[in-house]
Amino acid sequence: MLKYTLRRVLGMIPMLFLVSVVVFFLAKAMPGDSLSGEIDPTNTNPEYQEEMREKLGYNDPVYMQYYRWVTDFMSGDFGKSTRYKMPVADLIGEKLPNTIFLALTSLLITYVLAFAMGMYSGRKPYTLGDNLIAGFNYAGIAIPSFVAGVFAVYFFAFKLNWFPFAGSVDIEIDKGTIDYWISRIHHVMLPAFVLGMFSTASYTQFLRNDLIENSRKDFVRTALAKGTPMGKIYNVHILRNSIIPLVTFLGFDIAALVGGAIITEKIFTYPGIGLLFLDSVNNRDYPTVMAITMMLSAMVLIGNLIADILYGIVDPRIRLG
Amino acid sequence: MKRKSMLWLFAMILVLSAFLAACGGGGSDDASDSDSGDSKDGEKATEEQSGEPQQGGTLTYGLDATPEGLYNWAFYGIATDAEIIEFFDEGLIEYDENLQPIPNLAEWETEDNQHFTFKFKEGVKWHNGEELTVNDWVFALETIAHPDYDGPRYANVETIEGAPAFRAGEADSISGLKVVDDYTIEVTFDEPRLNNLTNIWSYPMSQKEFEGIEVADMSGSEQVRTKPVGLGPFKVENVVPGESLELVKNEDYWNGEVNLDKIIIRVIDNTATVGALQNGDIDMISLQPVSAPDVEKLDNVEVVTAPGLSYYYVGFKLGKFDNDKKEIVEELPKYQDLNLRKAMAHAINREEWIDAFFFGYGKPVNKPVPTAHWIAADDSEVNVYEYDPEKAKQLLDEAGFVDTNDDGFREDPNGDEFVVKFSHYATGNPTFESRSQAIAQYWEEVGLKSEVEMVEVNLYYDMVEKDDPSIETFFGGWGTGTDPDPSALWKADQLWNYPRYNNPDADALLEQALSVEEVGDDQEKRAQVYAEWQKTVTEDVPMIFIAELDEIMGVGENVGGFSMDVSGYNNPAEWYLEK
Amino acid sequence: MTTKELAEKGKPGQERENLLEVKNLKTYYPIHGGFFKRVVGNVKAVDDISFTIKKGETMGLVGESGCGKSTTGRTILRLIKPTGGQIIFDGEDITKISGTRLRKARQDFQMVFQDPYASLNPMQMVGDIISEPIKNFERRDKKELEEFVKSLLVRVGLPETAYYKYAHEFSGGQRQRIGIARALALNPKLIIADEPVSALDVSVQSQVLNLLKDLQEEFDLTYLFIAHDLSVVKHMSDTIGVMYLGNLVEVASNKDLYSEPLHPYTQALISAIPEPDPKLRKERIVLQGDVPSPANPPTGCPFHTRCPMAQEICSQEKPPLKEVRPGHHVACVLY
Amino acid sequence: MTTNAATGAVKRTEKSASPWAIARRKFLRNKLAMASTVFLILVIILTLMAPFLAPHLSPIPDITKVNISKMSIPPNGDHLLGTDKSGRDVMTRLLYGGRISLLVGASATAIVVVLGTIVGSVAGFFGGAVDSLLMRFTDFVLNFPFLVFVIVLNTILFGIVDGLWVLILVIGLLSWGGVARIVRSKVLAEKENEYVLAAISIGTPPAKVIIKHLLPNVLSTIIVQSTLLFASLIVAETGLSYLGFGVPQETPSWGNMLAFANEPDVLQGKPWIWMPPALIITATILSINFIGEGLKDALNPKSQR
Repeated sequence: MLKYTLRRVLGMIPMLFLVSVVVFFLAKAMPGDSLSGEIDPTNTNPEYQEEMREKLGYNDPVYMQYYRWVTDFMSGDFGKSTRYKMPVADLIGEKLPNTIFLALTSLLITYVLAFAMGMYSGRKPYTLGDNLIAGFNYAGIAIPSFVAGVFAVYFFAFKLNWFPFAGSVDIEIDKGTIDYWISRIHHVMLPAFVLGMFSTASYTQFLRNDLIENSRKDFVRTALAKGTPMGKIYNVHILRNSIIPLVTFLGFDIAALVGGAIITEKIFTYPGIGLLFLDSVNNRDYPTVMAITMMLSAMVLIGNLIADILYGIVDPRIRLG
Repeated sequence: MKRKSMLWLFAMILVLSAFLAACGGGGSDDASDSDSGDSKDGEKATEEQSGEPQQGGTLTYGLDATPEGLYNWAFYGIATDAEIIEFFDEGLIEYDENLQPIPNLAEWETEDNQHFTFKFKEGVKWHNGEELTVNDWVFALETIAHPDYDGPRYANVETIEGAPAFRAGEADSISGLKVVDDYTIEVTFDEPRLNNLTNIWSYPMSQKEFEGIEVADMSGSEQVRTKPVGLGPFKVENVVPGESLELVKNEDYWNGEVNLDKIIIRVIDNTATVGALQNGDIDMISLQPVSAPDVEKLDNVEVVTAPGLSYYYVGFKLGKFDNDKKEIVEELPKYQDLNLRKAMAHAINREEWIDAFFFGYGKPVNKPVPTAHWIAADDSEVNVYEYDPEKAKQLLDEAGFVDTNDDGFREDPNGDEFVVKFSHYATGNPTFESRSQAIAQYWEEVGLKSEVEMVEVNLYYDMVEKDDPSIETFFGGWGTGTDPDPSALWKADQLWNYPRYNNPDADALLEQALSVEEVGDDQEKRAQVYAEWQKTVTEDVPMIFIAELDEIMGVGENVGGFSMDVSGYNNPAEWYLEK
Repeated sequence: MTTKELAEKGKPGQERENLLEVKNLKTYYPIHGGFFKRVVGNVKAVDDISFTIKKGETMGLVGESGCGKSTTGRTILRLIKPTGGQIIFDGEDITKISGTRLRKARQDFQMVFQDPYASLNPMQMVGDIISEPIKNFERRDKKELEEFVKSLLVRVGLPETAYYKYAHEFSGGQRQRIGIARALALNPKLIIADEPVSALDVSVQSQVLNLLKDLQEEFDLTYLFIAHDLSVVKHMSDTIGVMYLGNLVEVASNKDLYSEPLHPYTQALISAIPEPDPKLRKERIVLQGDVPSPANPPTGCPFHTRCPMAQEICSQEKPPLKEVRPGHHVACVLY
Repeated sequence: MTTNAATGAVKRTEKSASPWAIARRKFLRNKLAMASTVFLILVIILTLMAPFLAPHLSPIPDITKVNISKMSIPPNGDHLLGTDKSGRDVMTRLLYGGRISLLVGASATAIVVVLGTIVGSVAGFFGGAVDSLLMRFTDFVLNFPFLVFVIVLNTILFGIVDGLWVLILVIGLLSWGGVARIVRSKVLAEKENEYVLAAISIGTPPAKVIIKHLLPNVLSTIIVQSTLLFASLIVAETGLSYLGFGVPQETPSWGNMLAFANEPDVLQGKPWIWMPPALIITATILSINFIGEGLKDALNPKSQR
């Protein structure tokens, strides 16, 4: 297993290299000059501009520029944001905790809800409750997250006033207190739910079908014949079999959250990486765009890796593949 | 105390960054939130609501765009940041409701508009407890003139004698700055100018606070980003980047007692503005015209307006500019016909358009200077192009633009198909498309076939600036500052003269207005020269002046002591909350 | 071409020449492993075998499953790339040819597959399945082609209407007839039948075998008939080769092999053939142990681990296949 | 199915049911899927007929003209769904917008299916180095954070190519990875069947083997995949347009219509502007998903329905 993991990790290197090449050339191809942010915009003197181009190395051959960017990048220097005038690493560091908090809450909500609803539906299939849950699932899978987000803001934040409509925390509360965390959780609930809605629906569905399928298997009949109560059979025997594949989805979740966060953060004005990314694209803040793109690509790779490893643990056959 | 003393250059950048902020904040935004100034208006201020200011309380101030977090006058880039700095820092000079400079932290004297003596107030303290001295100002000027300085303000220091040498590294200090004592300094400019005073950078920086920080690292330092200090009525207590700030009362404020205990500044999405005001989540916010009608319907909020200092226009590309030679090198033929331009101006129903897209929070502007500005000419002194489609048609007929092939649209005088191409910048805001479409429709109504092209905003200004051939007529906005000199936008040798307007007579008038010999200190005379220039421009129609917009604030009923005019709102120290 | 014309081409009774010569054929599958998935070893599925088949004759190839007989068949058809050795078909060396030339060459050798369920495309009509080989090589009038295919169907014992049906509507035996018709469509010289009846019910097996026999006479076909037990090949083959672990351990004429099996492995196989007459009893040789893994074959004689007559030398030296009687080859130290 | 076909085969004389016909029968019996199909077809027909329907539905059928006098009118007799902030009839725009959204979804799906099928089947069929190379490339494409790259690419290509086609191309070129993988694994599995070997042995050229033998047998998977893909690519278009990185603003699309929800006065005060597109998007996606489920069931030979 270790060897497999190690090989997969090494396999990520060329992939990241390719992504970095693409990201770099995309940034080069972006309209406008990727350097214009670093040059005093009020100084239109061509000599000054030329001097700055030279100074910033934009006159070097492309591969030299790429090499410089990659080596800087690997040593943790992601460049300086042209919009915020601060190191991109710090900028990302500022927003990343928010996004991680959002993602973790979303995962938590997803799994708790999926388990609760999936268990119920799986144990009592074709009842009213099951049908209601099925209805929710269809909605969850079909309603695009941005539509759901807009509706959620409209109803829960404006009409019902249950949740705040923007931000990640109430500024007046001191950091570190319980209230502070309660405020953060209060702010993150709505976006996290919308972000996790799709996964919640698909996992519920998956768990339900798996439970129903497993409950027809021989080992269940054996247990029943031995006089084990049905409740215990579900909790001990069936669930254990059904949970395992569900856990392996975790890795794919990471990849999915990456993309989802952009839209969700935008709708809820939640100051995380996604919002920073949109902001940077709009403002031509290339160093930030490049760094975030690289980071998100790496996260997708890592997510897939985790998915594969979890899968390998659960199903040893695929290790050879 | 009045807000701000920004200059032409800033103002323009601000207008531009306001577009950017618009897409960042994801909303409908225009130059309307450019902070370049506001003006006196008949609208009621909140003072009349009650008598005595009350002490204490927390006021929540909303922002509908995300600040970049550069909380220092020397480094900030966008209007939103300036709106925040305004609460906790101030400058040496302020402007009155006629946009004339008045002393704030310092007084000045000059004989010749070249040599100035500034005397600072004594006993004014920074938030960190240090006393303000002239050295803090020198420090600010030298920071901006430093070669490593990465902000956009050098133009405001450049005119001080010796500043270019300092920037080039040839001198250790700026020779034009002579410190007499802690409170007195003599400043010498490279030449006498009428606008030397309004042009110079007037914000000190706490030298003590920035001790040991290289100029190159300043913009990223916590002294700028999270723990800024200032001289204003409030102190920055806490910053949650991109989201909110907490400001507390400055007990040692030099200019009177501060009423409020605390101001919370919160960033909210502009879709939430109305709801947030209604629920009392925020007490005050600068409104976009689109939200104002809904806010007016609220019982607990009042809408306060003041004329703004920015205007919208439709420009004609008349030539091509060579940035190396600094001159207009080529004349573009398509819109050279003066009658065509006049007809296109007469075709637009500006009142209707402003009502539809700005909900009445603005009015038609007839000259290249907002009406609230003191150099603005009276409408009777300039050529006004009222909405008059019949006149437009007549002018077009005279110019030879007639429909020769009966397709319902006019052909050009040679009988070739004539299509007006109108470009507008695009952000996420869907109304941009409809408002530009509306303008094109006005032209179609007088028989000119028109098409609209929406261009991504960053690309748009790039294309306009570089005279891209696909830009023919274009939508734009300029914010003007307190400095009346419009040279940077209008002279034939300026990059930002986007229409490539080339009239030596107009340029001569602009030069005359600034000349110490001819005009001197006579503001009256100066205004007259500018009026003459404005008449010349309106006769030539290089652009159709569309609208000047109001500055709009939504202010809770419980907020007192607030007023607003063309130069901005009053000192936040005077604001209070009714219990 | 009609079936009649096809039939006239073969001229039986003369001294027959070699149609297929296999010389030192080797087919290895690489084993990947280790950190960087290098090749760490080989599965020697076919390890150096040689034999010849004469025109119009049938050679049976027998061995337990996994001994490499199917691989041999597929390698000869060049469906698998040989690792070494030579395949000479009708005087032409086809070991190395590829691309279009290989495709052209395939007209002359065809295969009947083991699994009649998997070997017919479920999405094609039977008519399309059988006409496909012809369409691959020549343009024919649609009507004419349909007639020809229908005649083939009738020839293999199916109704003409089968033309318009899909494979899933037929039984295993019928499907195998379809497979045979497809193999016949190009009028090949050699047909390799890879356990054509092992997946069928016993009652149907003989029908199919008889059909194959009839067709051989009618079209002068040459067969390489692969089977996993000797009972089936007995009725079909002129010569028989016995394979064990990728090696040919004995090759002899049908008569010789059954009357006088030489290799201990062959003897064991023959002893396992059920006798039709229950009164006849014979000693059954039961082999001990399992077939070793072809990835890690034993040294020396591959059979020594299970051989009841193994000697010390058997584990050290691999005996070559040698002709101990006229036409009877065996690879064993005993001879 | 395989019992005693000797008699069965003779009895049936007419052309017999192909596997497709069987699937069609199963699908027609699936009520939810059928209802969804009817709905989707209705939506498609209505959007295609937009130019003919518009004059009957609204006094202002022109979708580009701005009507200053008729801005933001709530639903009424003249305007069934009201008008938007440009004074354009919401109903009319919904129809025209559907054309664009469905066009983008369908075209991008076509690109994705073609690319994914080619790459997946070539990799699966040939195996070896070709497979490794193609699959590494597929992984590479799959590992792009989709939304990020669409946004970046769309920004770069803006103004170079017509906006709508930029979007279609970009979405298409970045989304084929999943299909390629699935097709490959199906081809790998299908390749094990002897009929493929049989096809090679009768001299069928590789391209023909893939097209005539492998693809028809993995087609059911491709069809189900492309249905779901169609839904998710419509979501991609509308989502990107909502964010302002999609279809050019002057072209009505469901996403662009929904983008009005970004307007301060619309989300709370003028729900008739943003709710219709939000609902039609959801309904369309839902119906496509149901159709996909139905197809999956129908094309699965094991399912008994």
